[in-house]
Amino acid sequence: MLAAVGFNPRCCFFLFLFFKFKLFTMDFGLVTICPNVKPFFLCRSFSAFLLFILAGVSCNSVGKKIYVDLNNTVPCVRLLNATHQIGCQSSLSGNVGVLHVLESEENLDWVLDSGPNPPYMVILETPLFTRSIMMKLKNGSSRVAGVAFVVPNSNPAGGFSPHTSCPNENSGVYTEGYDPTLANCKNTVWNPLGSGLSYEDFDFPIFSLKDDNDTEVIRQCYIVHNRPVNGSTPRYPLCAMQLFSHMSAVTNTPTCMRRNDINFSISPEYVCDPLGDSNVWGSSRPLNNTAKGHKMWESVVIAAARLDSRSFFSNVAPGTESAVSGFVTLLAAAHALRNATQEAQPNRTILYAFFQGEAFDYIGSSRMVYDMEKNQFPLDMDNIHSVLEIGQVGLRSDSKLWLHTDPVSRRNATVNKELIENLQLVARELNISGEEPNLSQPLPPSSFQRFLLNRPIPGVVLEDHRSEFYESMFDNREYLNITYPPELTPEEQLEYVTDTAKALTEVATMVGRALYKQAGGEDSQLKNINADSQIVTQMLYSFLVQSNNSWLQQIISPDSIGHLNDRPLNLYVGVYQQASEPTALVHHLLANLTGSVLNITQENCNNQREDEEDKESKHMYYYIWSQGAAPPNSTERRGFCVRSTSRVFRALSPAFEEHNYTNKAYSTWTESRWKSIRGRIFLVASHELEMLTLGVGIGVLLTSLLLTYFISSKADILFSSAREPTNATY
Amino acid sequence: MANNAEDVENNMNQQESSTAPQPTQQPQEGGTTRARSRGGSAAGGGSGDGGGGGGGGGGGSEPEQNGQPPTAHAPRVVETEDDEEEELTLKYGAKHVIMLFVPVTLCMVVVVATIKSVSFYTHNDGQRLIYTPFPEDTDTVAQRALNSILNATIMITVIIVMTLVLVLLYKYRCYKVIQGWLFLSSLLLLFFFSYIYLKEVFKTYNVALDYLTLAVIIWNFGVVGMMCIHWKGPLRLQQAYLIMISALMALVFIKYLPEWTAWLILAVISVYDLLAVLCPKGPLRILVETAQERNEPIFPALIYSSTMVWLVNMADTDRPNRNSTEAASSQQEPPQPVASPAPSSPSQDDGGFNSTWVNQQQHQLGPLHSTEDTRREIQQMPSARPPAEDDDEERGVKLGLGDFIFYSMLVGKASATASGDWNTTLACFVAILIGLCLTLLLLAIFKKALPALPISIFFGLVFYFATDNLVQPFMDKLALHQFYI
Amino acid sequence: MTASVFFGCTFIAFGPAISLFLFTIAREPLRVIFLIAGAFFWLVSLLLASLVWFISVRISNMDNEAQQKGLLIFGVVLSVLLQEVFRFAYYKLLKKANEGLLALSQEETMPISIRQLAYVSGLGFGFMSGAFSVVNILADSVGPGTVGIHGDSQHYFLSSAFMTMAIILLHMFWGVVFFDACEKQCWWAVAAVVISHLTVSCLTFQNPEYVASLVPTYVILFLMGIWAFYSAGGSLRTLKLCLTCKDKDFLLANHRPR
Amino acid sequence: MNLERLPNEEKLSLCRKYYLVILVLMPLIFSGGFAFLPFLWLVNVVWFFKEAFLKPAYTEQLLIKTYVKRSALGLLLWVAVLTTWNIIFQHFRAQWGEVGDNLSFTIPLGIP
Repeated sequence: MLAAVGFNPRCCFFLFLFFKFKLFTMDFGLVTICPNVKPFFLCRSFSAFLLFILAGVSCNSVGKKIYVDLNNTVPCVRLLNATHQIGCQSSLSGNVGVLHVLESEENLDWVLDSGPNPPYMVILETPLFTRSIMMKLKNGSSRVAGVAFVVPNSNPAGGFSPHTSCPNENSGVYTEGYDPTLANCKNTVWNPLGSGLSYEDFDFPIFSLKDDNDTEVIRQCYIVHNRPVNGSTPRYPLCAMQLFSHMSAVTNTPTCMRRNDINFSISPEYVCDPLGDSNVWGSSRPLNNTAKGHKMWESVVIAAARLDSRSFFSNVAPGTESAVSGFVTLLAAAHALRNATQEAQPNRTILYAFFQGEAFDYIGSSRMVYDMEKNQFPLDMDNIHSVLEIGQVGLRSDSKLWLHTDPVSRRNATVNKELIENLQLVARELNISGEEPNLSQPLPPSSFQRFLLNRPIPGVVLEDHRSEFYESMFDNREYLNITYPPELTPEEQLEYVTDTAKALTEVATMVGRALYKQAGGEDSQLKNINADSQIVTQMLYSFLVQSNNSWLQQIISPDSIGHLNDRPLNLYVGVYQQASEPTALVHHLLANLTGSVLNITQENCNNQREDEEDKESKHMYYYIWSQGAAPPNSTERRGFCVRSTSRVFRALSPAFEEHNYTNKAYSTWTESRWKSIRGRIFLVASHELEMLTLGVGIGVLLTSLLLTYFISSKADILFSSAREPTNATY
Repeated sequence: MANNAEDVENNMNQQESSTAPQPTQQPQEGGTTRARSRGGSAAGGGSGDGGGGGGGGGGGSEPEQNGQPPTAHAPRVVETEDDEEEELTLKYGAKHVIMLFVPVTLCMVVVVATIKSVSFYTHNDGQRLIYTPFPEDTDTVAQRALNSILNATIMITVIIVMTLVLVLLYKYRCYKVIQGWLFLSSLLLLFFFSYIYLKEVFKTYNVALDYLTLAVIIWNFGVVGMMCIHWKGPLRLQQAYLIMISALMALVFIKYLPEWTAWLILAVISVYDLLAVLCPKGPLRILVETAQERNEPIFPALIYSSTMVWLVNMADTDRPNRNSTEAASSQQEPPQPVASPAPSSPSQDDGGFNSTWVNQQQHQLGPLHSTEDTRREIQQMPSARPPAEDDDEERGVKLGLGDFIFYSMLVGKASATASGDWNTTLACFVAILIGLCLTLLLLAIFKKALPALPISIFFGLVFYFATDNLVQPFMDKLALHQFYI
Repeated sequence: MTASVFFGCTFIAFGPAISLFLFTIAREPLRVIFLIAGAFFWLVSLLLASLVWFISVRISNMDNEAQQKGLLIFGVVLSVLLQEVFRFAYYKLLKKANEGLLALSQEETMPISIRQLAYVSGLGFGFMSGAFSVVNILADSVGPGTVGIHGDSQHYFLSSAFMTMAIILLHMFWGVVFFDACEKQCWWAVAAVVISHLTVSCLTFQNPEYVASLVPTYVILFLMGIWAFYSAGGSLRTLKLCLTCKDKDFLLANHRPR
Repeated sequence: MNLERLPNEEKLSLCRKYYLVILVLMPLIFSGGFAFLPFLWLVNVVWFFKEAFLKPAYTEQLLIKTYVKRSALGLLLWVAVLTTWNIIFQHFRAQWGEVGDNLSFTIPLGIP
């Protein structure tokens, strides 16, 4: 029957293959959008492939005897643009190096020259994480297996910014063609601290270790095994670390996008994904969203803020000052404007725009301008009256606020007069001094530059500084000195109004009034426009401490409850296929702060209609079902439907729409994919011991082979008695 | 086994033909008696040979030939017509068992090595066979169980239907259709699955491969494979191809069958096997009986046949040059078979002296291989040798590729799902081999077609679950404290 | 790089067993089968032992360290006893098979003698127990790391390999002595085998003091080897007979095939 | 087994047939090698090597020898060509850019 059973599967082959083919073709259709593989995802199933054939996943007790896995490691990943690759990468099977904790810069030559057992895995503290040291390590990378950076619990005194000193210099408006004197920050260096580390390409992995226990284990391991005692070389076994962060993409965006396209297979292998997400926008007066292109008799004042930030390590981008301060202010202002705009509608519409991916060559704003030109957006450039962008407004020294304008457009016309006057007027009422920088100073890096690139539009960028750009992992709430009294419970912290919240509330009020005035509202209303400090502090708490709090839980819709989590928000824009954290929250917040609550059923709400035969209002409004609060006696929440003009639209760089990855006009940033990101520490035995083991093994094998052969050939003599019993007994 | 049983009949014809070169159809019972008589004589020779082996203690590298032919021939001449089947069973059954152990082991090794190194075959990317439409990543266990049961049912029905179709085709002698079918399927298998396999291997080791080289590799692999399987080629090569085919198929099953479904299918198919072979109306039984009364082998493309099958056909032919070279090259003697002169049975499709000669060549290939000191060859040598001086009973160890596939599938699943634990894999391996032993023993006792899956798979399943859940934690604790038992 | 450790440990642990297999087992189909059967019997015994251990762990409370260790020791002892029981069962089975065989076969020589069976089955037991105790350790010895980050000795792999070699050879000797004792009906020898097996297992309780466990184990190995050598029919006379191996007594005793 | 039963001339005829078979089959396999099947040539060489060189001389052996030699030659040619091509490809794949990507069946990840 064997033969017969032999048939069965083989009989199936034919059929089976046929259907398989169907399956494949199906995949081809499906694979166009596929989420990036994030850390610790799939890593178990891939670890087998990373190790040697015999070394499976070391999850048994012996594996536990050998390895200590590091949790809470955050890698620096590889990003690519039209011409370069930046970031870090390990080898396919992980980089292994002997631990060395770098105490001082002089200590560096132990790693680079004198150390007896390279390669080394360098553990860095904050003060040593500087460009010079990293460059030395990079150049000596034959002796450097990787770098682990221990995140301190308090921010460095001097400040730290891995971004370039002139952010987004090539994608802004100030090019040689626009004004040679202003190009490339000749005039003003916006980020003097900027070391440009984020834009270097390292061929070894760089991880940041957050967990204190892990770092403690590492230190102990180093002190016990590796520390050279007064110059004597440490003795084996040494403590070593292995870091896996193998990146799939390489060279630049055109290469990796090409490789994305040409691979057709059963299991398609994608190497990189474009950066991007969704912009959020809303308007003080409903605009027909289905009728794209120019709107007659429509003139809008755009109030813009950026939603994203970045840092050297992916997934650690608090961006408190660089982003949160701005969009929280704008949200508060929008909330303050809700009643005023509903009671006395100004003759211009105010459009709140929150741009994503601005840190990477203005992805969001360039997409909005692109859509306006291509008539993909409900408005076009002619509808824009003026732009007011709220930049970093969190840190106001002696209550100054700087109104940056574009010197070039200011030169040829009086475009900005009105707006500046409005701003300064309302500012004076709130005794905020809205100062103008000297006329030769260009705009700071801001989304407004992308509008200027298209045409000279009146616009002002609000900043709390004259020239300070800050974008790093230390841009956290401590930097914005938001501190809560220690004894408060989370609920109380949520309500606790900090000084920063007060300050931001002032700015929000001012922005709101300025916008209202700019929109042509009459001054009598201005008094009623006041931002709510409670809302501001709640938003700050949600974005900077934890978004998973009772307030947001009421506002968020049930299906996007997953966006809430218990840590500070990560403002890294991430890849386009994956929603980044702030977008959904800001969308819901804008809806709730500017919209109005309707009394309609949930499924009507989810179907974007007010009642069963309502076909129209979905063009004008967007409906969100908020899950609301649970009444004290019961557990299930009582939801409500919010009608608002708050919508999202894609923030994907136009370069990926046109499949033109080489032109400099648009952002071409992509993020590489990876299989597994992890790190572990263990001891490595001396080479001598290993060779000894091998030698002993071979010796044993050979001796036993010889003896056995010899004896088995002599067996009948040796065990001559062996035969007789055999015959005798039987 | 079926074929083994059937081979007993075939032997009759060989016997017949040994006296009269023309193959003649033989009434079963007459044949049987003769066969047993030959068995007796063989037993004598074999036992003598065994004793010699025992005494010699496996004399290392020098060819066995030197010691053996005398001890082998002497008793054979003396005693002729005794009837000891069990003895025969034990001695030649043993050889048969080994001759099956080696390829089965090889197939499992290939599968397990792939599973452990190429993550593609363990990583579930959501694709499923069309036969198993129900996903297993459900939230509730009950749902999962239900889905897996449904999947298994569908799979089994497909297999049953396929078998029925094939049996009908065979019964009504549409050989062309069957041959075409098999040809097509093995074509797809050899080209397409090897293509996938190659791709995944190269991806795993992150090596670039260009289409030209790929085309050359696949084309050569496939075409030579088709030649060896459906036309003629060195027997070792044919066996290697059969093993590879089964390994590829097993790997595909391992990847695309969800876990529970796979275990369930293994269990069910062995039961189905039992029924299909032992029931008087079982399809496989019908097939085998038809094949026997038509005195044909079941399609060579489907069966792993050990060296023996051909030996008799070619044995005589090289006798002369054996004589001539006896003094000259004792090195090439082991393969030189000495057997009854019997033209090939008419059944062999590529029969005539071609097959004869194929194996002749094959057989001379023997030492070439065995000089390279891989364990496999050393093991295979003796199993290949005895026919050299023994006779017909040596032939007829055949194992369907289906058993290869399901054995390897079980071991592969074990090594894939048991979280990098090697004990489970080992246990399943030993259990399956033991099951195979018992099956062969039973076969030799009952002398009728027996299913090979049930015992092995039953042992395999029992030992998989037992080892994975009971033994593995125990051994893990022991390893932690370095206790030894 | 640590592939060297892997191969070294593999050769140490399985070198003797493999060479014995190649030279004395591999060529005899019957012996291969009995080898695997022996392995199977060992496997079944381990299965029963771990079943009992598992149940006892389930009913005990998990977090009590001392109790868990006690249970583990109990499991070890139990599995040793079970192994010997199954050795006896295997012996009985082989006797049956062989007698049946003998009754049938006319000639005086057996296809395989009881001594060969003893050796083969002992090696089978040894193979399986060695493989089960060390194969996962070997798999881990490949990775970049070595044991010791939690303060364990870094000679873990080496000592495990040597221990495994001892266990494999010991099983072989035990098999020979055991079967011979059963043949001769002298039960004290059987008891000695069981006791020595228990001793060896209990010696490993004091790991990671490897000296304290390995040295006595190898002494026992040596003694058992000599005993097995005699019970297999070897003697000083035969030693002298094969002149060339005068100087190799010790090793001879260690690696006595069949 | 016992060949005494077998008359000598029968042996001879059988063995002649058998060499004839070789002479029928070898050219087939050999010419098959021309269909981009160097593997067939390898099979030919390994398979008939003993036949051609290790066996005592007989009439047909000369022909067999020539076939074996030719097969070996073709095989070597193929090996040489393939190795050179692969060396070239591995070395220049990165420079060739798009062409290189289109030529490659598997593209290694993370390295240019």
